[in-house]
Amino acid sequence: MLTKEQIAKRIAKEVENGQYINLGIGIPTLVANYIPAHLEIVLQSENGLLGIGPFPKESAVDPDLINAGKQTITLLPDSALFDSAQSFAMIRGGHVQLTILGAMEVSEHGDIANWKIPGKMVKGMGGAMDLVASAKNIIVAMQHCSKDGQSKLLPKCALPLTGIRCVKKIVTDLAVLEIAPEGGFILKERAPNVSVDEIKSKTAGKLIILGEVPEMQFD
Amino acid sequence: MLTKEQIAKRIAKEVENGQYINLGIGIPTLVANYIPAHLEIVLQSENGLLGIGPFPKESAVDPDLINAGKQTITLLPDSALFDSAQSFAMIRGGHVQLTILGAMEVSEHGDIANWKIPGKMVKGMGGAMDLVASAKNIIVAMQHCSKDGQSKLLPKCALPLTGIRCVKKIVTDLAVLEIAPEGGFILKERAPNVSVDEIKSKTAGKLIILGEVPEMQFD
Amino acid sequence: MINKTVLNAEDAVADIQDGATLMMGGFGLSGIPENCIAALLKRKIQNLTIVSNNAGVDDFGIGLFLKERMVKKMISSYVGENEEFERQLLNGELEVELIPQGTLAERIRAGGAGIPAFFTPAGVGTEVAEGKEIREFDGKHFLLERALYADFALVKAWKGDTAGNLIFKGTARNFNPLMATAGKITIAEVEELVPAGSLDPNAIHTPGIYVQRIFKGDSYEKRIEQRTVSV
Amino acid sequence: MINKTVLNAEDAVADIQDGATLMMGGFGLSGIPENCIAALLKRKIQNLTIVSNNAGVDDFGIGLFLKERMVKKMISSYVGENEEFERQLLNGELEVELIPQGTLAERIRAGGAGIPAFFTPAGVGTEVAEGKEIREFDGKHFLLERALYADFALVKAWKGDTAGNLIFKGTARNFNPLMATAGKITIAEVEELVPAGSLDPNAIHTPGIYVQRIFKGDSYEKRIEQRTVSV
Repeated sequence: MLTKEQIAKRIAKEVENGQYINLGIGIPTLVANYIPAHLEIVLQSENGLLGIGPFPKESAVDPDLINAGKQTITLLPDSALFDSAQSFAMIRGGHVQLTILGAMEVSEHGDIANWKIPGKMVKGMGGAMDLVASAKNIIVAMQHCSKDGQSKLLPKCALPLTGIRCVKKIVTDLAVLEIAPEGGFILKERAPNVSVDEIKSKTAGKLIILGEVPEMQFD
Repeated sequence: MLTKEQIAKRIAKEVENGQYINLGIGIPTLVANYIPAHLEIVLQSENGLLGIGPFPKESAVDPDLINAGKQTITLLPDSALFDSAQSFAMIRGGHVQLTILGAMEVSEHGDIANWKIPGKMVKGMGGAMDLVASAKNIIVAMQHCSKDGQSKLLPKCALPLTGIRCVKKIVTDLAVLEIAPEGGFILKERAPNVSVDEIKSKTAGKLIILGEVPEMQFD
Repeated sequence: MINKTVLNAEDAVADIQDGATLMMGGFGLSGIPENCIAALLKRKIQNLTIVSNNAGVDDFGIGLFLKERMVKKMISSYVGENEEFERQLLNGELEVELIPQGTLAERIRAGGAGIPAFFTPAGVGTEVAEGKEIREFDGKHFLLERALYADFALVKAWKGDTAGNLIFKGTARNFNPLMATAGKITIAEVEELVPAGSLDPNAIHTPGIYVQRIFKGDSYEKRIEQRTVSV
Repeated sequence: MINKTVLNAEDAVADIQDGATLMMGGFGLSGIPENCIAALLKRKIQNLTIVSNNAGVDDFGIGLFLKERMVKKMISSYVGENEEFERQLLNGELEVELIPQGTLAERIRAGGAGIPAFFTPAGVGTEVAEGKEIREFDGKHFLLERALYADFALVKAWKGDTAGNLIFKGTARNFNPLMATAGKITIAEVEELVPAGSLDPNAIHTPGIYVQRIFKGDSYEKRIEQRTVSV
């Protein structure tokens, strides 16, 4: 089973040179640490920034520079600032090419639920519904099962949806899976020392296995 | 009968302190010369400028500073520059409070035709359709009759329309008229030495005369 | 030149009445109109409908309005940082309308731009789509969303001039420029108020046409929610 | 950092093919992509659909494309400054679609912003409304208008950096920033090309995300249509 850092590291391999990328809170944020140095990419923050720099030194903290997680950040030489309408114009218009975000559930048709649990306080969807409805490539980073052992890869999401037919790929602590156009999770890679049978037993939705399933590589 | 300058001068009296105003090409442009100095107003140019300054000195001509008539202009201290989407956002959103423009025909319901003559080369409507569909107050500056003597104040426009039920007031070389809510041209003022009968004879649409019609005042 | 200057926050918000709809700029606590908030708190007006991306924290920003029971309804995209908010919501003392952040931004922009409605992909197939028209364009489905307007928009800028032209700083820009366009009355508070002619006309984010009142705000706290530093 | 720089106009437009739809920035002759126009003229490609507010004059700007019969269709708001244009139009050699200027601007902005359609008041009751859905909102009528897209957007900026961030100057901004968002490929020519980090990130008009190629243009003529001076 992968650690959160390993999930992030595996997702970083999906990043392509020249991409504009939006990273959600949690594991997706960690992905930034593993993007190979030779790739030139730009991170978008939906509160109005292209080119998210590292966290500031204590002496350089600026309350007027935060990311969408409300953390203090810095600018980079190629940064540009803009308002929220422009920010979501670039998201909705498909200019942000890759969105990586967490999920509570993903269905075998690529539906995603990640914003609301009935009975619990609802905090809001923030920008998630816009992001999943828009980006060409959407990768989910999550644990394969919930804390009580239930599969999060389902025939159909039980929780209120964030978006439909939008997820392209899922990287969990057990596997890399792609959504098949006709529905189903195509098992592309398994985590080191995780068997196909284990993944099968922990995937509630339709699992598609095409030949030998290689072990994940991280470099 | 008024000269073009006098029409402009009369229209200038309609301007209120603090207004944002768009002036069309022709007589409307002349209005700027007669706005009383004590009024603080801002002229909008739909190609992307608030605060149109005077024409430049020869030495200060800048090809990157033109008005919507493509004339070289200058900036003022309170000027702001923006793009065409922002420009029409402020027009469409009703932030430009007064639009003054020319017309070929106006109907007694406030319809206006000023962009196209069937059989003649069509140049396009430019921003006129957006302007007349949006501003709260729209004043037309025009000759009362066409060159061949036909009334331009009609029961119904014959030419292709620019907008419907939008004109609030008309200042011609003969009269000041307002559009009545139920239709009709209310004769508010007559030009010096022009009789009500003459205006009657030259107004094809319904003319509404409410009591004594005063002569125009220019100051 | 038109001069939009008012003396202070108290004067700027003096005519905001019970039941008003207010747009308030900011993302989290960044770029919020701190002085207008303080002035409204003193007046303790009630039944406000507030359009703001977030709802502040318990002891800062819009959270202070909640504590004083000034808010009837919040229209936001994310409200998760506030215990008093949660309490009032669970007790049915507060209405909340949650809107996807990009849809919220675009609805406000549409309100200012005279666009009464537009289609957007966000929320198709989710509960956000309930009761809304769904239409297909080029093989993809979209929701019809309406423009948002407010009686007053309260925005915070970095610099402003007496004509109402505004420049924002960093990510404190966020919803402020959009909201400035969608208020019947827009009140701008700025850190630096300069004479018209002092700002580069090419670098203005919000043209003065959208601003009815402007004043220099005092003693900005600019509280940070997640101070995150590197060593 | 991503570097969007290409050598020159010829390289930038090398893959534009016959039949392409091009958006071209500018208002009249102000802010037009002079170098891209020159490079395309050399290639004499044909059957172009051009989205541009105007159509240039007989011997400058898009007028030069018309002279070489490169244009199949113009989508514009005003085309009145060009005799060759008139001749081709009357002879049926050219298609023209005239669109209210604000609708043109908003349709382009919508194309870039992922908004497939929106309602606008411009053109209600006129021939522009023919065949379009009309809907009432709050007692007023509006037309449904669709987004516009292009294979290539050719824009002209004042300054740009290697990451594609752009700053425009004066009223030469006009349609350029909108079009930059709506091209599948956006090509920016600039008077000054500077290294990333040289522009104030707070003053950028077009973020680099919208620009795929950028180059420094040469010898801008910037022809003036109506030189009007005061004495």
